[in-house]
Amino acid sequence: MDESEDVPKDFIKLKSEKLSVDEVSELVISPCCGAVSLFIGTTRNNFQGKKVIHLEYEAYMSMAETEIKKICRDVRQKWPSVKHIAVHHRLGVVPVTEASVIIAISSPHRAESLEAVMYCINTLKASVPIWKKEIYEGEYSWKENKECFWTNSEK
Amino acid sequence: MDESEDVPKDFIKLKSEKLSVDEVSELVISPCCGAVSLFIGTTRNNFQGKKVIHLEYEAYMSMAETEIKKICRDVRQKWPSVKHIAVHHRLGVVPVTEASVIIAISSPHRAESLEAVMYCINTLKASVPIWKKEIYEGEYSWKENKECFWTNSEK
Amino acid sequence: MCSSVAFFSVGRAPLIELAGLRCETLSVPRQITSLQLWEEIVKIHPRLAVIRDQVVFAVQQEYVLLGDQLLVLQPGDEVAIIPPISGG
Amino acid sequence: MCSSVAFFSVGRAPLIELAGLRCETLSVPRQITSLQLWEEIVKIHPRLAVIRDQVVFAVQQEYVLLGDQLLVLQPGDEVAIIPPISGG
Repeated sequence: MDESEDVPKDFIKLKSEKLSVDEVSELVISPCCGAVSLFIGTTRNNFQGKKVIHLEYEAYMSMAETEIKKICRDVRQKWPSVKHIAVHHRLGVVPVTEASVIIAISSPHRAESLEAVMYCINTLKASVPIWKKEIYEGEYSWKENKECFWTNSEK
Repeated sequence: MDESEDVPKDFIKLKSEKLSVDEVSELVISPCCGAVSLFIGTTRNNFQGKKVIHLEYEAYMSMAETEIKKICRDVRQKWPSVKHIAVHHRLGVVPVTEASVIIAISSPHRAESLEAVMYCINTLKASVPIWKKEIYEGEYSWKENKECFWTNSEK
Repeated sequence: MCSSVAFFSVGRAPLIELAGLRCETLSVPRQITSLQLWEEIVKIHPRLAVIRDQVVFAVQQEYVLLGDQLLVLQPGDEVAIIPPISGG
Repeated sequence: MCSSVAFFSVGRAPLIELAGLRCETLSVPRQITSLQLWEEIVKIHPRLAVIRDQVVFAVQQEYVLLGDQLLVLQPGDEVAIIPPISGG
């Protein structure tokens, strides 16, 4: 691939199929970049001592995509050398140990992609309209990110 | 898997075969962790305007493994909640866009794994006896990490 | 002047379960603060009152906090009631 | 007292190419500073002198900077000359 052809791209996807780390990392790899950083959010098997059966995610789809695009725009302003950004979020049922979100970012050098991934997941949790229901044995609970920007409970 | 069985593990490998992001991330995923962070170092196609054909890595094998184990130990001291750590480094020829190193770390919450991955790659570059030769058209150059702790040139 | 806006809660999230609310239309003044709009909605769905501090609006998919901000609504505008998020 | 140590440069890296050096044994005092050890090696391989500021030792796979640090060597100890690293 000619370097000049490798224009920065954002890959945003909300889907109910299983997420693939290989797929997401391949999306952002670029011949002019030496670094790819990733964050994978996975379903934990417990919450405050309660056994978690699985998670269920739902989204305000169109707005969630818009908000993720805004995050990508912010990332490019803060770290102009960032090349590609991929954000895949799973919806519906997510079993324990499977990924609910994968974020991958490439950059020529590593500091930018590492910092950008951290910013990206923090901001996603604060501003993207997606909801998670934790299913326990015989009960469930709608979760609330402590980062949610209008409640920002930092509980 | 029972959470109590999932004792913290270090997965360290130096090998000449292609590295797999899926494989390395699977190694560290844990049912009691909600976060996996990864760093992938990939071969860039250029260095200061010169076209890079490929890289060649070699290691002082036994000592490199020892030094990576030390890094794992440091990580666990600094971030005690870290669960699994995987560090795979490729040796021999690494073509452009392929991974030379993949680091993956899991933790219950994301801040620890993100910070630990950053520490891990920074320290690896400073202290693990591995060498990289960049092959250009008709010439080559042995590289030198600016992080190398005894030269620490920060050029 | 009046403007008819569609308001709805997204997700089956807490709101739906609290008020059985999915999607409705409501006629409101074309210029109205976000807090006044909230109060109009609460008149119809009093059970929502308790989550006043938990929610924000998304007007045409842009976040708007409940407060003195003046909204200028067009007929057909989409107003979503957004409970605390938990993506990621 | 003398101790015979194996010293070598790891990798085909700069060192090998500079001095054609791979692995040799050398008899040195059992107690010797790391800088003195370096000087013993340079006596045999004068071309190494120019990279004095670039290298460190690994004695039994532990880094040792060239300087006043006293080494207590056992016969057969492994001393590697380590050029600047570039892993990752």
